[in-house]
Amino acid sequence: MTVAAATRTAADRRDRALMKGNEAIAEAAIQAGCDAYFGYPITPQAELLEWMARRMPELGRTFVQAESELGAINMALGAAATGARVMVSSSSPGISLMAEAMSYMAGSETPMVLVNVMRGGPGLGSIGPSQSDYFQAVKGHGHGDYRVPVLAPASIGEAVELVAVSFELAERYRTPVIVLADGMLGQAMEPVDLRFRNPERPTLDWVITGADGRPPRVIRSLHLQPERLEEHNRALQAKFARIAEAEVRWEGTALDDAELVVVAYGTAARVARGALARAREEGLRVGLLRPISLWPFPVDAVAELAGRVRGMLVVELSAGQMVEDVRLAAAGRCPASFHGRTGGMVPSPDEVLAALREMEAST
Amino acid sequence: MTVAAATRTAADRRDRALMKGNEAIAEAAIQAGCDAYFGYPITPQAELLEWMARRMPELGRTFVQAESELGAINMALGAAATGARVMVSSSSPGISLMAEAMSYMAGSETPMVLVNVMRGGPGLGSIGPSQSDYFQAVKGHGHGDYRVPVLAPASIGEAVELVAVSFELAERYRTPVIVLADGMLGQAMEPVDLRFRNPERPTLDWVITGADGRPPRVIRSLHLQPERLEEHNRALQAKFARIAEAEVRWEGTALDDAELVVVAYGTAARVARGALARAREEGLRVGLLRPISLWPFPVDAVAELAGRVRGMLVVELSAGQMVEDVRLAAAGRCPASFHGRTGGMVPSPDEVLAALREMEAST
Amino acid sequence: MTVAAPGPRLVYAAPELLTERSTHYCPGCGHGIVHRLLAEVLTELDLAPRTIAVAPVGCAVFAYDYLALDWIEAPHGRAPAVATGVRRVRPDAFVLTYQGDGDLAAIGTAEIVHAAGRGEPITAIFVNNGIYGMTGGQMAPTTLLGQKTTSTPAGREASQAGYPIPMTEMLAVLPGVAYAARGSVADPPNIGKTRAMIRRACQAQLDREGFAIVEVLSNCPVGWGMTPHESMEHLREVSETYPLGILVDRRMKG
Amino acid sequence: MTVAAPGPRLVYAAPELLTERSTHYCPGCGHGIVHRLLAEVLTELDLAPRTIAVAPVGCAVFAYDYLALDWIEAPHGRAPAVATGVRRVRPDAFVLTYQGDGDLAAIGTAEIVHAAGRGEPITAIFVNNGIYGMTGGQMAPTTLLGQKTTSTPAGREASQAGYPIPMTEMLAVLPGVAYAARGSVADPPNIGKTRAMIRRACQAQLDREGFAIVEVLSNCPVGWGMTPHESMEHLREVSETYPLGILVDRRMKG
Amino acid sequence: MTTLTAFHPLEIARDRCKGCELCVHACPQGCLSLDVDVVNVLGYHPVHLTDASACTSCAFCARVCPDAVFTVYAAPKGVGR
Amino acid sequence: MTTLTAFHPLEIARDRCKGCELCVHACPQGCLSLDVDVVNVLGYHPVHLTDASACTSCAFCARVCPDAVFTVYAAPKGVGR
Amino acid sequence: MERSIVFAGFGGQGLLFAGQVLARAAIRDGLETFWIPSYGPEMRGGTASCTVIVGDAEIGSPVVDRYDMAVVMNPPSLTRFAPRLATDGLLVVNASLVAEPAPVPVHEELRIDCTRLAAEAGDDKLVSVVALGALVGRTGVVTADSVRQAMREMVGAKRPQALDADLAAFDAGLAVGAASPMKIGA
Amino acid sequence: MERSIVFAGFGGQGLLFAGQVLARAAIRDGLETFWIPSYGPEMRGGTASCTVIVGDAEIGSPVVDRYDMAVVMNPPSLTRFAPRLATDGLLVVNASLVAEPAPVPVHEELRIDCTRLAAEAGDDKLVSVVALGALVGRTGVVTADSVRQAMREMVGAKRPQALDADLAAFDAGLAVGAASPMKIGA
Ligand SMILES: Cc1ncc(C[n+]2csc(CCOP(=O)(O)OP(=O)(O)O)c2C)c(N)n1
Ligand SMILES: Cc1ncc(C[n+]2csc(CCOP(=O)(O)OP(=O)(O)O)c2C)c(N)n1
Ligand code: SF4
Ligand code: SF4
Ligand code: SF4
Ligand code: SF4
Ligand code: SF4
Ligand code: SF4
Ligand SMILES: [Mg+2]
Ligand SMILES: [Mg+2]
Repeated sequence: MTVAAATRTAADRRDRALMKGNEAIAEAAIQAGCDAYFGYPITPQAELLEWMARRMPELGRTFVQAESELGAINMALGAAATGARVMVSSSSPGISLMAEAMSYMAGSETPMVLVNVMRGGPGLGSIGPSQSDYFQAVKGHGHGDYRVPVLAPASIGEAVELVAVSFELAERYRTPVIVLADGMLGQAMEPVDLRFRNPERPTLDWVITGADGRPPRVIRSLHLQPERLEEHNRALQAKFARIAEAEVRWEGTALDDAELVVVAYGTAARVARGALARAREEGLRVGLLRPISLWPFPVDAVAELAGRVRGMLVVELSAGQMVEDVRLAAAGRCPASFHGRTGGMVPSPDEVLAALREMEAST
Repeated sequence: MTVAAATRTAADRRDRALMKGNEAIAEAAIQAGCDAYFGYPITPQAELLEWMARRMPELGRTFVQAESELGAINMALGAAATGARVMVSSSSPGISLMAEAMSYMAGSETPMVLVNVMRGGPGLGSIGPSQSDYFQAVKGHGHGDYRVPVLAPASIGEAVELVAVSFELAERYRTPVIVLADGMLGQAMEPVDLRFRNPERPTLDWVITGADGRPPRVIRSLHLQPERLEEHNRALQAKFARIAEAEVRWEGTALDDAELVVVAYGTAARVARGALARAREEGLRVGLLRPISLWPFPVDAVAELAGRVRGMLVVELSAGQMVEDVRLAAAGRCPASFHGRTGGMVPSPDEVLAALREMEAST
Repeated sequence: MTVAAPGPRLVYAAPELLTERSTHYCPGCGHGIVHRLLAEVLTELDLAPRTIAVAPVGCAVFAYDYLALDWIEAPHGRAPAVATGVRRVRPDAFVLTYQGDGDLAAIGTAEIVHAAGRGEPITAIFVNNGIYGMTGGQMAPTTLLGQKTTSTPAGREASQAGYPIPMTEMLAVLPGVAYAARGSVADPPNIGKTRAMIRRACQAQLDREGFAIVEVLSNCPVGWGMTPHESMEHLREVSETYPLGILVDRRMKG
Repeated sequence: MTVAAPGPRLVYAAPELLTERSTHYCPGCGHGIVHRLLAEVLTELDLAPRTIAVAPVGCAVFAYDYLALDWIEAPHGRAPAVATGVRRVRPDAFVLTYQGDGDLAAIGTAEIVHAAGRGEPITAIFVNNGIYGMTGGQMAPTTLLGQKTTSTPAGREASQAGYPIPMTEMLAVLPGVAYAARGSVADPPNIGKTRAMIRRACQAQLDREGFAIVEVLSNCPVGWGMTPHESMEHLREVSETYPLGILVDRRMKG
Repeated sequence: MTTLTAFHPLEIARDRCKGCELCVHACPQGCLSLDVDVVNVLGYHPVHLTDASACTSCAFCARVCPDAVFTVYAAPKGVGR
Repeated sequence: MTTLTAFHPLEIARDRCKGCELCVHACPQGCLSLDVDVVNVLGYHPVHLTDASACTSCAFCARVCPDAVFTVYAAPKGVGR
Repeated sequence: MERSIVFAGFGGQGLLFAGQVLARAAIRDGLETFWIPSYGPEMRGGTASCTVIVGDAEIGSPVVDRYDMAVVMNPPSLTRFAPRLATDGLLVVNASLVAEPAPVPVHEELRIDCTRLAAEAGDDKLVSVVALGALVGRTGVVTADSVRQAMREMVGAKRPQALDADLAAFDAGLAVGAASPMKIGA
Repeated sequence: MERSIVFAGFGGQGLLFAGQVLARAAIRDGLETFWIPSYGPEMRGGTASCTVIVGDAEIGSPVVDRYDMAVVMNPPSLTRFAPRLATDGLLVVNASLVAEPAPVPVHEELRIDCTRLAAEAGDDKLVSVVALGALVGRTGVVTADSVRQAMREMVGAKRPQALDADLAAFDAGLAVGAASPMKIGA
């Protein structure tokens, strides 16, 4: 994103379209070659579904408004098993309903891009922006040992790029990938560069197409013999290790001389960026580490910083979730405090600045 | 459990019944005054449902085999909202389907005891014992910021006791509580002391009974105003902090002079106990820390130990989940390595012993 | 013959069960009419003090602000399961569910079918406005063929988006269903008939006949892109796909 | 007149589509019969090379080991949704679902109703043995009244456990359903009729008439506590609750 | 005439009215309309009775109103319209 | 008689048989039964044809068998039974 | 430098549209921008608002502590947003509906009879477009040409017959904004 | 001290029952115990097994590396469990179905014609009860009286008519176990 922004000419900038986050994500998926979309209405992601409802049939591709989120993700499982590029989107309560199928897809290694435009929870909650599904996305959604890549855009332009990346990762690693956005990103409009990316299609030698002239194939997650299932789990864990090795993404701002580091992703990171500028003006040596891949988490980057800064401030639109991963990576080498807002509330840069001043005073 | 075992007379021991874990849990719930049970068949917890199917109607109480796990937990939500003591049980894939409702119940503060007799995952997996739903239980199951107490018995006798504790916690804190068992515990038989506990019934001033002569009540989780929802979240977080303060449960074995500590819960802890005896015979100064409450996690106990032992070995029937909480609590003060089996496989004491020897050599 | 001149006679007053609070519903929305009918019937039968009502996720989620009853908010589509839980542990309660068509006929299909299949003595109010009102006017399973919604911008086309689901006809097949009927809020006569249906559906529960459901054809002027009056007129067309009347009344049979 | 003496004439051979592998099904289980019928029909219509089949969670989850087709394993109850996904992106495929009664009529109610409601051109095989075979013989929505199962130890009683759900009758109400029929595996004549139904249900997909379903009344000797032969005899009683025959055939109408 | 105007067949809770005009269309006597000179607390032009003498107290307006705006009275016996 | 015994109407894949006896009950000629002297690889007594000459090749056995055990042949023309 | 503008009023006043026109115009000017509505279809009726941020580099925080400009189209919005103006902020008030003075002192205030000007332009609903014109006329936060281009793109395509009124309404506001005498405080 | 016993054979041989009788008897003896089947209704037919651990203190690991005793009722179980016996382990073999020698040397082996003894006791299906009798007779891991009491509790309640055969089968095995000459190795 930053690279793209840097190399953008003035004319390029004028050519950009103003797009709503939900719609830009949908269009980015279409341009990335998404063959099929399955969804169910929910605020604040409804426009994503509506965009797909209009565009996909126009292009002769598949759009289905399913009977429920369970229906949607299982349709995606079916379509993806045949090798189609599929996207599903929803918001927090709807995503919760997909836990079982996510575990099945991770277990049967079925690619998919799932967009969660997070809203305030728990329960029916509110429709305001939130980041309180972090744990769910990176750790405990479905049952069993599995991980899926989770990418968190901080702007609509970045969301567009990460959608393309997600399709790539999904196919490369045969895995569901989550794009973790929030209501703010979904509802906002920003300039979007319309030169979308359409990732190359790798040959998929596992897809279900009918056993015509080749031995039958099965997409499954059942391995009733524990020995077999353990073997399968070992292979999955090896894949997760490969992803953890190769697919860490993050962005650093003003880290070189930083004494305090804000760690934040998505909308919270943008707020933090606002605070950062003001903090620097005040003479606070503050930097920003923005994880883009939440899983794999930028463990090494956090660990390295933890060894040389005075403290970290984790800012989230939650009661404190990613902060656990930050502390885990920091492993006690520096303190990590937390500032969060919940329920659809978004912290202001001033709030973050105040928290930074407090840290500066206490560390 | 250990206390009870110690004070048990020979006659008491002879009087115990031999019960299957699933059935003992069901009977313990009945004896604890469970008014209503809702479930759906799944291996390896089917006997729990079957026991309830026979016993509850006998006692004039409620048993419903729901149309699905979604049905079951939402029936529980309804019954619990009226003040009934309710239990729901399932195994991994079925538990995944309950994520949305769990978030609703946590959000609307509805008490319930949920039993997960874990099996191998991900997906349909196997029916062998597993502990790979740890993350789900303690962190990311449903959307939004919430936590529920999670209790992990290591024997059938302890399961019986923890069922009573769970009902107590559920009502005291108006929260769902998870009893996290595994297929081994569910399918095994052990002697069970039939003197069950029936926790006192607190007065519940929030229950839905019909607005007869008092203002109407609403059980809800929707708070459309972010400010209101944030306020609600603050209250929830304060409650979670109270629970974290008051309800930590764990058991230590041979920790006083320990140089290496095994951290394990449930079935894995029993295996570790077997290894412990052999390790001590070999002269290894090994102790065992067995978390009983997985949330709240025994952070202080782990932290204290981390400051005085050479290393920790976390043993799980998973690819490594609780190990993150151990490392988080240890905060770098001692290394924590991991030994796990997956897919329905259970490590043997010899395996754990080998891992301990390796640690002894390397730390 | 009259000794004292009588004062004006009260012909109609809204039941006190309706709270003072003005609703968040759009002008002319049928939910308000159905709320009022419910309030009237519950008052008439003196059921309010022992009513436990279950609210849907949909525009009517706020029903608890407008009807002074004890309410439980169910997750989207699960009201019949929540009500089953209540029913089983509260034999003396009057148990009521209120659901929209997205809630009942889409995500909640399994729950309504099985509550009906079990013959739970519950009274279900099913407000079918052929659209997802709350989320911005997307297609519902009940949307008419050809109808434009935000998720069928070219009009619902069966080969893409399936056929309208006659939910109550489907439920009427089940032996657990004691009473199933479809009314509408199109005009005063239909509103009167719908009221009678709701009353009968409540009585079915009181008499423990089984599951009772009243589907109410309602409008969503905003979602349909019509004035309230146009939307009410349009209900005539809607009732060609969803004919009005009593589909099952087991009391009639025996 | 005969010049050369002819060799023995082949009357019946199991189709090659059935793998060599011996099934894990209990002795006398109807799943094996239904598998064979499917293999016969798919062979007859030469559909195997383009068939994409969706397996249930239930005893038949291992169908993929016995029918040499491409299979996708669906989560419990979701086969119709999985099949819809396949259907939409693979217009040339022959799409088949295979489900038990717990899978289809309990947890999967919403998915089957809506796949049928959309009129997805899919052929659904619904093996109704009135019980949850795989998990140890608990009640299914289709269990007969009075029937003892591990979760209705005193026999299914409607006020506690609801009524048997006539799933196919319910689906037959939906306009998206082109063909719906109920057969059984009780004896050779019924097996023959069921085979014809399956064939017709496949043809309905090939002709893009809409959704097609064949419910097959089957047995579960282990779950029912009967010998295989007794269980087959018992199917006569079962078909009093679930009458055999064609419920819908839209081709007949027009 | 004085006695007639003294009787009001309708009580209209104007601050609940959303100006949807369902009652306007439902009134068989055509004696209701929106009062375009008034904006109520909800921001709508509320309904008013344009001709009390035409009103038959049939309560159709009350039956269709989604916002429970109306209370309807019949003329006391002996009071003409 | 030699020609008759040379013709075998059934091929029985005995190692697939689970001894469920569905075929035994279905055979209109009553010419199938379990061979109690044999235990197959699955641990069952497999079915056998007790009277080949009674078999009419009706294939009822094959139609009811859940385990695809039978292949059925009709006698070639001119070969009696 | 970033500048933040809030548009607030009743649901039907076209505020979200005016904000989008402004954001699009910013892009046409080669600037960066961010538009966010107070969303929530669940909250029917009542007030609506949107915030637009315009800047020359990528927009940082989408959350605004203090607005540089506020366009308030009804009384509740005045009450709500006047106190959130920056110390050197500009307040544009729809005088057709708002008679009250600002509840707090504001640096600069522009009161426009939006309904009348909109009606004169051909459609009395275009009140927010008039206000946008005034805002642009006064501040030059974006160029008038870019606004016109943005409106052509947004309106022209779908409802060409409506475009003229929109342009006229904008120009009417623009003229007032450019000419109107500054009124300090209240 | 803990002792572990595995019972293994075909599904219908009553192995889980025999294991449960043993576990119950242990309780009646005032001991601790743990019983675990190889569960899985999904795997129909085939072999079944259960493990019983008996000890004087709370049972530690439910997972057994090496069994102290193995009761094998069919050929596959012999192959599977003989190699998992402890060096001083005892192997009880159902000679009625198993003719093969153990695939590895075993410390002590007891071969019993379970079917015949069971038939003589009144029900030829009670093969595992006979084997249990032999095991108890040889090792005294629990007392015979406790076993009888356990059977009375388990069988007596539900099928009193079957109890006599069970007791007789047990006693027949018990006698053989107590008397049978030790046979070392194979
Ligand atoms: C699990 C879940 N999925 C989706 C939603 C979003 N949602 C809220 S209301 C609604 C549907 C409303 O439609 P309907 O039931 O017809 O009620 P109406 O508003 O039309 O009265 C949906 C899909 C949600 N809250 N939860
Ligand atoms: C979500 C979930 N719930 C429950 C189960 C357990 N389960 C496996 S199969 C089955 C039902 C089987 O019954 P049916 O569909 O009738 O098939 P049958 O075995 O009788 O052929 C159940 C409940 C599961 N695997 N997943
Ligand atoms: S959106 Fe439709 S259903 Fe919802 S309140 Fe408005 S008119 Fe009624
Ligand atoms: S349990 Fe029943 S359905 Fe399953 S294989 Fe056995 S007989 Fe068939
Ligand atoms: S009561 Fe009847 S006549 Fe009178 S205003 Fe109402 S609808 Fe019209
Ligand atoms: S129907 Fe009710 S809300 Fe609508 S205009 Fe008439 S009085 Fe007002
Ligand atoms: S072919 Fe017919 S007659 Fe011959 S064995 Fe089979 S069933 Fe009997
Ligand atoms: S029907 Fe098949 S499996 Fe059953 S006994 Fe006959 S041959 Fe064997
Ligand atoms: Mg609706
Ligand atoms: Mg079944």
